[in-house]
Amino acid sequence: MRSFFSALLRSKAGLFGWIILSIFVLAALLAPVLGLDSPVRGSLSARLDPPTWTGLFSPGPHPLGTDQLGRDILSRIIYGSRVTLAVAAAAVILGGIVGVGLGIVAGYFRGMTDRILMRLVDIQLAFPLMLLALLVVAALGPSLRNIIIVLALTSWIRYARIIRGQVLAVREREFVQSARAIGSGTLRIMFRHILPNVLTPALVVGTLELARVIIMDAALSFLGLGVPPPAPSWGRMLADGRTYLSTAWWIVTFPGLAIVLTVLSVNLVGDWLRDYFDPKQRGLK
Amino acid sequence: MIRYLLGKLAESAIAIWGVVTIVFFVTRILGDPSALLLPIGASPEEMARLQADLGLDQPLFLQYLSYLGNIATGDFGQSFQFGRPAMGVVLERMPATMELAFTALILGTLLGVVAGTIAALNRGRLAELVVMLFALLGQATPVFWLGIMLILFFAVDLRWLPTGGYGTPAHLVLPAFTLAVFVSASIARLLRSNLLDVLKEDYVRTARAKGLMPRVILVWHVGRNALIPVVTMIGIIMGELLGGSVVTETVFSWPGVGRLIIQAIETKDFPVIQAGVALIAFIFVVINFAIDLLYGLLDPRIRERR
Amino acid sequence: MTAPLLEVKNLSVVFDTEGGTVHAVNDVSYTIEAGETLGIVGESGSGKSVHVLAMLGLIPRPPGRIVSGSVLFEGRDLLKLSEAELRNIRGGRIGFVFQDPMTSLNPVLTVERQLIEPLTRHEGLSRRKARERAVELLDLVGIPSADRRIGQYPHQFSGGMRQRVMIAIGLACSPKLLIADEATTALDVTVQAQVLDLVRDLKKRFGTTVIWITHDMGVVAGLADNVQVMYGGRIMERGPVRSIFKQPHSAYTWGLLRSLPHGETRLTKRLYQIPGQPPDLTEPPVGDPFAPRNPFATPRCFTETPPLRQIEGMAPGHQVAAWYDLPALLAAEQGTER
Amino acid sequence: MTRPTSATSSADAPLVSVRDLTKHYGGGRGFLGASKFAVKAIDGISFDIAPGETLGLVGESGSGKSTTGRVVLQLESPTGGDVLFRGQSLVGLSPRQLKPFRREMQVVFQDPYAALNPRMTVGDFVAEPLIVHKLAKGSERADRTAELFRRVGLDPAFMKRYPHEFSGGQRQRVNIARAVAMEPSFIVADEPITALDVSIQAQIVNLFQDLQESLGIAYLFVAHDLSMVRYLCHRVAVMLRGRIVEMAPTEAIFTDARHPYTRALLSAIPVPDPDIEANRRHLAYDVDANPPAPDAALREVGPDHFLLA
Repeated sequence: MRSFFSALLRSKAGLFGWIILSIFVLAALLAPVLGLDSPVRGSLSARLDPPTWTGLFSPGPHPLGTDQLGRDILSRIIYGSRVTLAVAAAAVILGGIVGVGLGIVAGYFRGMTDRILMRLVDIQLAFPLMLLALLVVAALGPSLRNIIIVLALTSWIRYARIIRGQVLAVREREFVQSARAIGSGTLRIMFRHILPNVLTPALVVGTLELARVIIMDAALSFLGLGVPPPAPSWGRMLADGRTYLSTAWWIVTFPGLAIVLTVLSVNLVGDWLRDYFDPKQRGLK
Repeated sequence: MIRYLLGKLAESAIAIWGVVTIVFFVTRILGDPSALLLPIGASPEEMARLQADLGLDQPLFLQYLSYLGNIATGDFGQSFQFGRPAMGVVLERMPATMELAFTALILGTLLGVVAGTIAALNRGRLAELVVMLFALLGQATPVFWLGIMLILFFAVDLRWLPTGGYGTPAHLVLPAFTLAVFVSASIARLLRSNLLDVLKEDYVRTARAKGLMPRVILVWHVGRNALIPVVTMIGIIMGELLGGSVVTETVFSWPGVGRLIIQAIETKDFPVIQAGVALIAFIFVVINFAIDLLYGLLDPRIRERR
Repeated sequence: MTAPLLEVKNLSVVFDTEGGTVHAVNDVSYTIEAGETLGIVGESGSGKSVHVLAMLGLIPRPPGRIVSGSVLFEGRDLLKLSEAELRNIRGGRIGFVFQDPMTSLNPVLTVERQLIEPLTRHEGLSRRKARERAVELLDLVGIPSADRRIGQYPHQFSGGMRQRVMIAIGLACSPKLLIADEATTALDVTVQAQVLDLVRDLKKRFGTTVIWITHDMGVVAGLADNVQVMYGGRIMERGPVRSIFKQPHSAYTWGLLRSLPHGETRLTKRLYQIPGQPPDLTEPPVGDPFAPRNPFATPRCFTETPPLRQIEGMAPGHQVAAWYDLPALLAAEQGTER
Repeated sequence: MTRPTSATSSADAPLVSVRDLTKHYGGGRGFLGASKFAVKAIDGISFDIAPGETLGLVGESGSGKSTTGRVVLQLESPTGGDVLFRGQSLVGLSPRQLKPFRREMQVVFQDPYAALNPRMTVGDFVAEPLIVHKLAKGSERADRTAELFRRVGLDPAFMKRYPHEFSGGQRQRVNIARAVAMEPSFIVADEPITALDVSIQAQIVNLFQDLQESLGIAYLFVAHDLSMVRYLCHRVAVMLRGRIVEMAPTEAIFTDARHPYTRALLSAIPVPDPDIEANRRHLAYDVDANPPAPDAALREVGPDHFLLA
């Protein structure tokens, strides 16, 4: 654990990523106790108020301004992050469990199982993910649960492909052969020998997927196929704000910045994790 | 090589079959279009007649078979919305989509290759930092938000460029540049890390031990090997560009297939959805097939496998 | 007596890593005469390859760093040359053969391309001329139907044939010095024997000076005129091959030779084993690096680094870095056993 | 543990018998129905190993020697032929049926880096056989593991550490400790010293010998280093392209080799003696021109000395 923190302190980018991500997660968790305005109920008298600090006329204490219904944008961003982060995390974990599981099964048993699974992956890869997500959400209807399922559906393939490749390599490693030579059962080999050795790549894929899924979630909301209102969502805030582009720039600017910062910090954390776990990079720098 | 090609061709065919199958079943879940096509208050008999016309009264499996048979000839049925063959409607919109995607791809790839190379060759210097910062931000920025911001700045505030629409080169600038940022960010990052990896290879040391000029080493020994994974990346990016067209085209009011599909989903225009998605997937598969070919040309070891 | 072809003086190389500074090469000095074959023996981490790569600018910098020393080659200090000047020497005056012919040849370029590169670069040959010469070279290193095979890619050659291609590349510009780094380690024994025969033959025909870096005492015995044994980044012992093998004066050389079976069977005796583990070069031991594993070590071995000195009564050039007198100690030991 | 400690003559009941063993790779139907070429990694080989005996299996890369080791242990199933352990056939047994045999037959691999699970402490790794076969629990297991560490010359204090903290020689000791944890009567040692530094190789070779003397283990010692084979093995089998071309007691192989390939192999070993090397002639053997004949069989040409002809 000590080496974890000392390695973190040595990487400025990694540290930056962790800090930003922690701030977002904390804000999301603590949203109800932060004394924010309601994210769903606005006041019509406060419609399209500019951010306080711009020095323009702004009656209410709205640090990032208000939207067309007079709702506080900061509050909506923070409450929106609850939805976005929860949806993205759930989707990535769900996709990860399915993808890692199938990847291990395909890589370990090879043969027919592997061939069928990989064909399935190929088919899905031939389908641009955004189109797939769009179609399925349109078919199932945009509910919280369906969005998570759809995002997980676009996510499992990358895990499965990468983990399968890793397992194919690990299963040829001699310690796996050795485990078979002492008579270990299949489950023991999978859980004690293979799984621990593919968790690191799975974690790295997970962060990359988290970043991708956050953007895709926002894109679906932007198209009106995200988590339905009144729950605040970054993507819909962008879509709504487009109408007021020439009069109220803050409505689209700040939710977008929130997406960029979140995705950036997740990517930085992912890169850092990969470097941290890669023994080739450790020691030699 | 022939065997490699045949294998890839078979994989592509299976992929296309898979895609059209998914499209068929998913659109069936979307709902019954006959309710939308008839005026409110139509009688059940009229409804039944329409369903029979559309073949919707048959068992799902038979519908699927006739669907497969029809699309093999490019027939996706009549668009409910436009009353014309769906494929025709989609094909009309295709040039706009391809124009945008390819402009962005070419622009972004050039930019990404240059930036990635600069970053790798300037390890630890300011140039690397700048490129990596740009690349990280470019990857983290959703295309639709970047698009809106650029519209806000260049179209709304400065009024240099149109906010959206299609036709003149000026219309192409903002959307193409927006997508190119995303493309170049991915390519720059990948190429940089590939270059750094390849520079560590034994054969690069051999090339240096031969006293070759750095330019020769970079182009012949490093570049070619580092570009091979970038070629694969271009395939993935193409998928994102084509799939992402639904979003980009909405932002820039670009009259391509993406926007058409969104409209079709809103109006439950099944044939158009099916034709649009199938065509995009088909183009994507063809592009990936071309990329596999290129891959085989770049890497002699691939040609003999399989 | 003419000046030596290569003269290394006080060369030290370090690597800066997160775990600390690795002292890979420590104060190494030696000379090579023209026409000589020097075998440099050592195990991984002994500095045998690193110091040679370092003096020709072939280690990655950073993390590698040359701390001190000079390397005179044909009268010029290689360490003071610019990268451009070094480039003119590498591949031209000095040729290389690396360990693993699988990874040392570029997989996506034809053998022709890789073989004519040094010729067009250093000899200024036209592509056509260079190709003719390249075919001759492949012929020379014993690749059958060279004219046809030159257009193939490395993966289409067997391991031994690939290493012959590497040798052809190393010899392309008739270098004064050929450096072979574990050039036969990745090969099967029978293939190794063929490659060694080839090198011996080429040496005889062209009088090339060779540095042959290996961990295999047997290979050195058959190939080298002089041997240099390295351990922990230092030269432990060097001298004419016969003198070293017949009467080693470093406990490390002695231990290595004794730990190899010399055609005996198990029933005759137990193998001598060098105790302990190789040193950690982030904290190089004070004094003689081999001292912690040396049963003959004296207290001085742990405090003071022994200099390389000529051994009295041995062949000229037989030098050892040791504070103890190994033959005397061994004789005494045998005396007590009896 | 009282088992015969010295080599018994092969007239005794063999511990391991290999009969007409073959292993082909590929050869099935490929994608699109194209049939692929089969690679004959092992092409009909037979040998016996007596209790407490060391059989050296020598050959070059691609000769099938490592595959033989894995197939004998049923880590891969053979294409044809049989492997008998104490007279019982192992081929076709399910993993459950094989389990009792696993206690008796173990393996030590070439690469001590790949052979350890990087995510397991070496103590857990060595103790794993005891868990799998329910041989010891709790503190007894810890005690036995510590005893195993001492037996292979490692400090039991290292048990809590992870593989990356060890050098190559120490890792190979860990592997050996795991292999002997169940006190097997047979170990396949697949080039166990090839990847080690020269100054460490003798340590491991001596350890193998000590274990054989104290536990009476029989070894199938797969190697390409003939001088070590001469030192370690009672008998030697020379493999070429999946066939055994010659098999004989060690001294007979080294002094009276009959097969031209064996001779070529012997002439190629570098000897650490400049005087011998100076007058050496390497014999060449062109395998492509003279592959082992498909219809050839091993024939006895001297006492216990077999030649493919």
